[in-house]
Amino acid sequence: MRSRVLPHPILSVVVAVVWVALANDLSAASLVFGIVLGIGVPLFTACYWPERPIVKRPLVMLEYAAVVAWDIVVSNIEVARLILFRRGSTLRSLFVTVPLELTTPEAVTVLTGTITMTPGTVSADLSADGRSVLVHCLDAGDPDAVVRQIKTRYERRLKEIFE
Amino acid sequence: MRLALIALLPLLGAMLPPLASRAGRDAVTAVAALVTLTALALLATSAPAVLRGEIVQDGTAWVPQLGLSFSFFLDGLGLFFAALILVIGLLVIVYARSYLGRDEPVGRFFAYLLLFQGAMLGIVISDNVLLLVVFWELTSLSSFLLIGWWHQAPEGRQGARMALVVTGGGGLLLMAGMLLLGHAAGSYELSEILLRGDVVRASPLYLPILLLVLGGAFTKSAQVPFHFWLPHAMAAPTPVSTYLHSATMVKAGVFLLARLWPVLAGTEAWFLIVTATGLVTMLVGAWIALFKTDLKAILAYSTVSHLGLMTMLLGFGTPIAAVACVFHVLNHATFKAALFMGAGIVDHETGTRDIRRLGGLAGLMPITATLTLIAAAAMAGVPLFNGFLSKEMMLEAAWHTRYADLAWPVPLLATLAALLSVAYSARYAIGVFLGRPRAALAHHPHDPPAGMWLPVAVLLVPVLLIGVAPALFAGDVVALAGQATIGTAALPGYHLALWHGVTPALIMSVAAFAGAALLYAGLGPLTRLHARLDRPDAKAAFDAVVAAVVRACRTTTRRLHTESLPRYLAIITGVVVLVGAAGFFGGTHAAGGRATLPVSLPAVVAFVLLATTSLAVPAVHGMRLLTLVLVSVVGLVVSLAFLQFSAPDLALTQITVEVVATILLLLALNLLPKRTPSETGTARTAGAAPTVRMLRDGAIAGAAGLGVAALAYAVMTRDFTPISDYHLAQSKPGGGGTNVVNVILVDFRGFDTFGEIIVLSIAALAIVALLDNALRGAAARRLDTLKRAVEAADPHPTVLVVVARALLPLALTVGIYIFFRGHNLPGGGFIAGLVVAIALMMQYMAAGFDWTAARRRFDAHALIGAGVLVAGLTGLGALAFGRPFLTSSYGYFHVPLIGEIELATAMLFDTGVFLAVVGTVVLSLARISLVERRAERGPPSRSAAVPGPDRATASRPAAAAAPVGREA
Amino acid sequence: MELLVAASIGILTAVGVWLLLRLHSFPVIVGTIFLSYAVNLFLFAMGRLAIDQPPIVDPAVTAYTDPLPQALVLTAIVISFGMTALIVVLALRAFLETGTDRVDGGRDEPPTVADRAGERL
Amino acid sequence: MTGMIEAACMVAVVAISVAALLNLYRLAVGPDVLDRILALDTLVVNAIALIVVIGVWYGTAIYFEAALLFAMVGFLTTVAFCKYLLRGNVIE
Amino acid sequence: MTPPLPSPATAAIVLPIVLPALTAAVMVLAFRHRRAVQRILSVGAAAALLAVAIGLYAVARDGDVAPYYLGHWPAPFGIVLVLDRLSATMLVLTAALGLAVAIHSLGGWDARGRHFHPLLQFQLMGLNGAFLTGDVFNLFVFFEGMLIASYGLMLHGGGPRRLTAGLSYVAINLTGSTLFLFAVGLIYAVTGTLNMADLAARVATVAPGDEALLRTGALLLLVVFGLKAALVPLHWWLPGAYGAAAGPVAALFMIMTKVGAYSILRVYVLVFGADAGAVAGLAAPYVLPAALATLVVGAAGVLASRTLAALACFAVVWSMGSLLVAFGLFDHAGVAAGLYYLVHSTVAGAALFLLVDVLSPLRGRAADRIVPTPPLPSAALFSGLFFVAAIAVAGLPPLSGFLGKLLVLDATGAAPGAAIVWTVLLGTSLVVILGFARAGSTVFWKTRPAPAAAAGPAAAARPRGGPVAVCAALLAATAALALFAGPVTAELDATARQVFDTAAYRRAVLPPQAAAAAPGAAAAEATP
Amino acid sequence: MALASEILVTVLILVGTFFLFVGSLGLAKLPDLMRRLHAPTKATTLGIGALLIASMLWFDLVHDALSFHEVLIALFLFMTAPVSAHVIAKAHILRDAPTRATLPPAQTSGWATLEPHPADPRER
Ligand code: NA
Ligand code: NA
Repeated sequence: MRSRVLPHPILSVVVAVVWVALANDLSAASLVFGIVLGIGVPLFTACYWPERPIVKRPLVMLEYAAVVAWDIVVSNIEVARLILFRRGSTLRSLFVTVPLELTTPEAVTVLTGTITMTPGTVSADLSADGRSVLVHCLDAGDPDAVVRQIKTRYERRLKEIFE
Repeated sequence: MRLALIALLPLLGAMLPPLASRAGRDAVTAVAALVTLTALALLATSAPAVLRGEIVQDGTAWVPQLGLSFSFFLDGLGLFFAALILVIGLLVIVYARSYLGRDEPVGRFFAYLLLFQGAMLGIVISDNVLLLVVFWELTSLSSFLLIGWWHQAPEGRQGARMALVVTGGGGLLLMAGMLLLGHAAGSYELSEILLRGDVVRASPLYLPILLLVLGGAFTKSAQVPFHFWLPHAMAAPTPVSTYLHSATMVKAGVFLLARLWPVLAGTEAWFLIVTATGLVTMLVGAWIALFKTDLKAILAYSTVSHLGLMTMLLGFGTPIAAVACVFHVLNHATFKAALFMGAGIVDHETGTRDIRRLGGLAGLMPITATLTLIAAAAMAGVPLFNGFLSKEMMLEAAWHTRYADLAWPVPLLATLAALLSVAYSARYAIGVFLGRPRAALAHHPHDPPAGMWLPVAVLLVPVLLIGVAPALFAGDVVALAGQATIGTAALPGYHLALWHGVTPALIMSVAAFAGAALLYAGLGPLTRLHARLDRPDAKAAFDAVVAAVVRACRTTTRRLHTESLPRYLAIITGVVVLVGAAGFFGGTHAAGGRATLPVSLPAVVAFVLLATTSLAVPAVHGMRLLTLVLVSVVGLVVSLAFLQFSAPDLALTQITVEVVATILLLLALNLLPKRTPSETGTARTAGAAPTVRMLRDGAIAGAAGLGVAALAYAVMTRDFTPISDYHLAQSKPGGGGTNVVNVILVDFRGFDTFGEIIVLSIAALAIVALLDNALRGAAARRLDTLKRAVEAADPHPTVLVVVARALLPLALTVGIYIFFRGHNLPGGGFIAGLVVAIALMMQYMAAGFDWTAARRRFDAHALIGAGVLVAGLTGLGALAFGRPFLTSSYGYFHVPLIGEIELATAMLFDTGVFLAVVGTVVLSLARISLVERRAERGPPSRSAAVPGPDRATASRPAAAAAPVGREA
Repeated sequence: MELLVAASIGILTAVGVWLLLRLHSFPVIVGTIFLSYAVNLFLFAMGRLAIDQPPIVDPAVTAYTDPLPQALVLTAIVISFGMTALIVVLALRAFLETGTDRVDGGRDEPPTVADRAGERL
Repeated sequence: MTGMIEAACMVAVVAISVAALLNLYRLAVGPDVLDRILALDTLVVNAIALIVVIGVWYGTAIYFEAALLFAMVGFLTTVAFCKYLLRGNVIE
Repeated sequence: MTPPLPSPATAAIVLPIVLPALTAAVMVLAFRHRRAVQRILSVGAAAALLAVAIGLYAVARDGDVAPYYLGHWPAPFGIVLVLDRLSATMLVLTAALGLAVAIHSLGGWDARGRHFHPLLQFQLMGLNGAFLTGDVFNLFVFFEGMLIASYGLMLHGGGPRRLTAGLSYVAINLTGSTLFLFAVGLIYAVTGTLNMADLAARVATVAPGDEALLRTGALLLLVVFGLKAALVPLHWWLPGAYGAAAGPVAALFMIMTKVGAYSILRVYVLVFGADAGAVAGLAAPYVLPAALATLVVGAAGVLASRTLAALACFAVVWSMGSLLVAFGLFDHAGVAAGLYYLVHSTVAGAALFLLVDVLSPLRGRAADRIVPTPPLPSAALFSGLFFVAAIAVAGLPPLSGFLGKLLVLDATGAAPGAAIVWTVLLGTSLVVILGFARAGSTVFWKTRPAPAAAAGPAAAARPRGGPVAVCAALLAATAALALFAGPVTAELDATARQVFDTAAYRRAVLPPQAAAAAPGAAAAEATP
Repeated sequence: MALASEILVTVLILVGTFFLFVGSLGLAKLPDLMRRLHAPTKATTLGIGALLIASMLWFDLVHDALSFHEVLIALFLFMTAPVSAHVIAKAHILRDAPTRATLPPAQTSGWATLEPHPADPRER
């Protein structure tokens, strides 16, 4: 699959899908053009994305997406509650370090993105060697629980997907 | 063309002497003399006709729209003056050959002299009065060169400049006068004007004409109060003084008065002004001459005096006085030229012109002494020399002249002037040649070579001959020139003779001699008395005036042009506000009838956002980063406003431009000071006090804002019928697109867009050129010493790098989408170009300049060139089909699988736009960041150690970095 | 609505002009940016305001806003972007060359301690 | 357009407007420039929401690309400001 | 409704814009590192442009106004280029100057920075576009093209002085550009059109309630053009910018001020001219007084100058005063005189700037300051050239400046306030003459002995033949302009007549029914 | 069916609006930057997400055609919003000394904002 023609197969699919979505049209014309772009655009941008991430288990991605989506909904309700009903200064905010087992930058990035999108946490920094994430918790009674949840709910799945 | 050639020959011949200068000074002299002789010969061929009483005319058109023609005419007066100019010119050339030093560039000297000669001839033979002005100013210019011949000396430069300013300035007056004269007379040809004296004198323009013409004539002829330049022109070499300041240039004024005598003379104004000026000049010149110690200064002031005499005679307005004037012109030219040459010989031989250091030279240089004494006698008006005769005529005319209903002033003052004239002549002759010789002269003086004294001798021939037998030797000439001067009036009865019996003139003359004897006797005490008197120094006054003018100009210019941008902009914006207000309140206005749109809450909120952030900017603009944040908010609101009011294309453009502009400003801010110092602390150098400035700026800004808001409101509340109904109607059928804005941009008004992408391209080129040398010199040193701020350790955060990489292909896809839909829906080449450029810039921002540049697949310069070329060639393509530039064409094509697609040449044009935009943005931002890098890394020697790092991998495990290494 | 737009244009113009008359290049540049916002909105408003009438030809739609001023504003935005880029670089270059960003010929006091400390605000 | 959805859109527009005012409050109060950058970032999100709601209200997709571009490039302004604060040089 | 197709002759109307633009694009695309090729292309394109311009002048001389409908859209809906005698004259002048500058720059200036030749070509494109366009917004676009290229050229060569002056130049002109948009917007808002011929038709019938808005727009536009034309008190940018620019660039800029003057003439005769009803004759009360002030400020600056560059700059300001005094009459005689003065002052001013440029390096550390120096190499040549240039610029005979001044005086003679105009014209002339005399005599006549050590650099700098030849050629051109003033003024007289024949312009540009609807057209047809 | 869809759309709009508003409220209300950072980056994502789904449904309903381009807005927001929060947090850590003092240690090296990468040759 990873040939000269299709340097990033997944990216090719994404580009084609994005095109069809942009066109907001499922016609043959837009599909054909989407495929053309799916081949052309990754070719042009390959040089800017030299390390090709390997997605080993695409299906886990769907599972991951579902988990994250659920967590986002929960997080929003939770955070809304905090914002509406708690005085800001009473929130037990703190930084925690989440040690990482993920190594590929793409996986780390997805994880930090997920952390920021989900319950009460923002990924504030990475460690210089890329082995830890600095996470800010809005209201954390138990910092270890936060770390645990991140590692089990997200990192484990990402490791499956990417590594 | 024979007549024209008389003037043109010396003008064109002026090129010859420099060319001949290799062949030695004799050859140069010969060439110059030959040119003069040829002109003289040409003049001679026309002379018989003139002598027969005919008027020779010649010429061709030059600027018919102006009434300026290249026309010449020769009558008695012209012939008289032309002959004088050429003959004396010839003698001066011969004299100058010996006079000039061995190492002086004789060729150039004679060139200038011939230029002057030609210009002077032009004045006297011009038929067209404007052409006369041309030659008039040419004499000022060529005399400037001649007077400044010895320009190493300050006197030479100052004298030349003074002469140019006074006579050139007079020329400007004359120019105006001649224009009016031509207008009043209905013709610019003298031959016509001379016949329309009545018309001119009756014209309401007469007085302005008179004053302007007199302004020209009086400055040229050194009449009081413009007399001061002439003595300072004596800084010129003596041949120049001889030529310009005795025989020719100064006579141009007299010539002009004589020339226009039939037109302008005879009125009260003429009489009062010209007579008085002449009389005063005659007296003042003579009086000053009496006390001067420099030989040439004495001669110069005597010339002033004699010019006054001539002017006064013309001022009398009677034919007989005019004839006397002509006669005196002839006489004065001969003896004064001789005197100047004599003074030059003395100077040449003794090394001094100071009369106090000279004396008794008669024994040492007898020839020179004899010649000078003869000439001085003529100047004094001693009988048997020509000066006596014309002086008698002058006194005779003066006797009959009543001024302001008084009989005595003119005769009395004229006699007084004659008296002074005798006295200074005597002082000159006696002081130099008689008396006892003085010691301490540099070298032993003796008579010069014949080349120098022979011209003097030649000049004295008419002095003597006319002095003895005036009717025989000068009668015809005077009659001819006199008749020409007075025009159609009958030549008065006069008799050129040595003896007229005991006339009032003779008595006045005798009285003058007697008085002069007394005066001469008492000269010593008088001189001492004069020296003690505080007399006005004309040169000092002139210099003071010039200095004051220069100072005033300098002060004004310095005060106005402070090189302060805020001041300039304050004036300009102030003018804009005033002119705008004048425009509005100068016309009728009525409120419009268009219904306004209802206000919505988001609009109010957007307005509050915009107003708050905008108005905060003046308060916080000292904090520059914060200012940029506020500007971004304003940009956001503007984008939303475009969206709200049905302009999606504008909104898309604004959104994308904002991003690029912010990046650009941040790039610049990184190297600029981070804060703007408070202006209250900078009052010292900023001109006005800070509070005053703030008030002023606030007033201008407030007025501008209020005005613009009022205009906008007035417009939005009224209806109009724009041409754009056509665009809406024709967009689809004519342009093949449904997005009318885009069709306007790439088709209806594609030419605007063509210009617009070129503007962008030029901006990029100019930025490249600006920054090209930023890494050298002072800028580089400043970059090297720039203080670094506290900064993050990771230049390329992993999260950013990865997201930017993932976004790039998606953003490109969006860019392509926006490009293709632009013709029918919001979008187009420009927005697409910005989107793609932003995606690329995102790579630069995330992964670093080096890393990205190393992977760049294109050259931004080439993109710009290609963009303009594609757009231009698309436009030119239409020419092949006989259509105008940018004529578009489109069609629908059926493609299997895809179906019907539309292809339009406008899209090709839009491709050019796209390429130029991408190229411009990438090139500009990349170049700035290149400079930033220098600030970051210091001089090249240090930066050599820096590899092209992959910052994304810098923060990832080393193993994962390997593929990059392979890639590179 | 017209009043709000007119007032906005007026405010942007006034702020732009006021900044234009400052003594340092940076506020002058920000002033030109404000003025280009103002003039773009002004030029746009010259086509009169219309809500939800974008000039995209559609057989079902009868009323469109005036497309011409929009095209003009687009050109103006592009041109003023190019001009802004140039003057920004020019100001930067002039500062590097002369060591001052004053535009009135004067010079500022040496940078304050806060400035030296690298405060990026 | 039914009244229900229109009413919802009206509510949304009012809420977004008030949200924008809250952003303005943060923008004005600060205290740090980062707070203001965050306010700007949030303002962009609110703008996207407003565009989407208006699109629903007017029943047109013509404004969609504006929201898309805000979502795609809007964050770059935030990134640029922060990059400036982090490193000085936005592109290095 | 489709407009006529261009004839083979009029098809070339677009070339003066496209030719330099594409030449520049090719240079940027393919030859940006090859100066030799750029030089050949640049000079070749400038020569070709001159040939095209002369050809177009021949076309325009037929007397008919020739429209060129870009994109084949009918006026007033598309953009139309209009070739008439006036625009053709400006094209020839621009091309000639461009060629001179291109050749002069080969003497070394083009190598002192990047992109000189592309910027030069783009500048020519902008100028030609401004002269040809018949659309006010398109005029804005080409103004901007011309200006931004001029920014690049002005800054060419770098250095603190150039950068500081450049910043002011750019900032002031940006303000002007903004004002241009305000003005055009306002005019469109009232009339609903951008085409000049159509505008001419519509302003005459403007509703009384809209008149104030239209007047405001028109006068703001006048301020824009006045700014470009360096009319006092809008001239501030000129002395700094021209003085700091490289010699050939300053020479090229001689045509930039003329664009302002041209635009004043074009817009305020064609659109807001005699036929404009309530807004007729709008500009006259402003232009003439400002032109007189320009004369005074320019002349004072000439006399106050401490450098030759400043001298030349203020001489330009002064000459713009003379030119606009003539244009400010807005009558046939004034325009004819002004056009002659325009041609003259462009050529003479360019010659002066180029001369200062060749002279300065020879004077060592004195450069162009008006101070004595040790004797120069080839002093006679340079003092001669300076003398001739000074005569030309200051308006002394026998060169074109004198005739120009005479024409302006003649044209203003019958105007109200002629006495004041003449007094100012002649008085400032004298001040300018004095200024040039002082400068020339100090620079060329007042020498000081060469210090033995310092003789080196000045002596080492030899004048280059090419640039000197270009100066001499331009000075010869002023002489030719004087010598052939008869035919030249006859041409310009016809040009001025055509400028005022606005009905013919409208007839040529607009379709028949639209033109017939225009006021004045009927009158013009009644009296053919 | 239509009514159900309309109710769904209405609810989604109101839900989205609610979270959108709460995000901005949090931004205004919370006492320090790190806490404020939570409000918009979260609440707005669900806020916008709900609105986008509402928009999709609504267009499917009205135009009887599938509209799914709204997905792209969500896609881009989900990609970019964490980055914004991340860089703001990094900048805050760099600039704010009290915050720096509260940071827990990382596993093996320092935090990237404060400490150079061990293998980075540029930082001497
Ligand atoms: Na989270
Ligand atoms: Na989170």
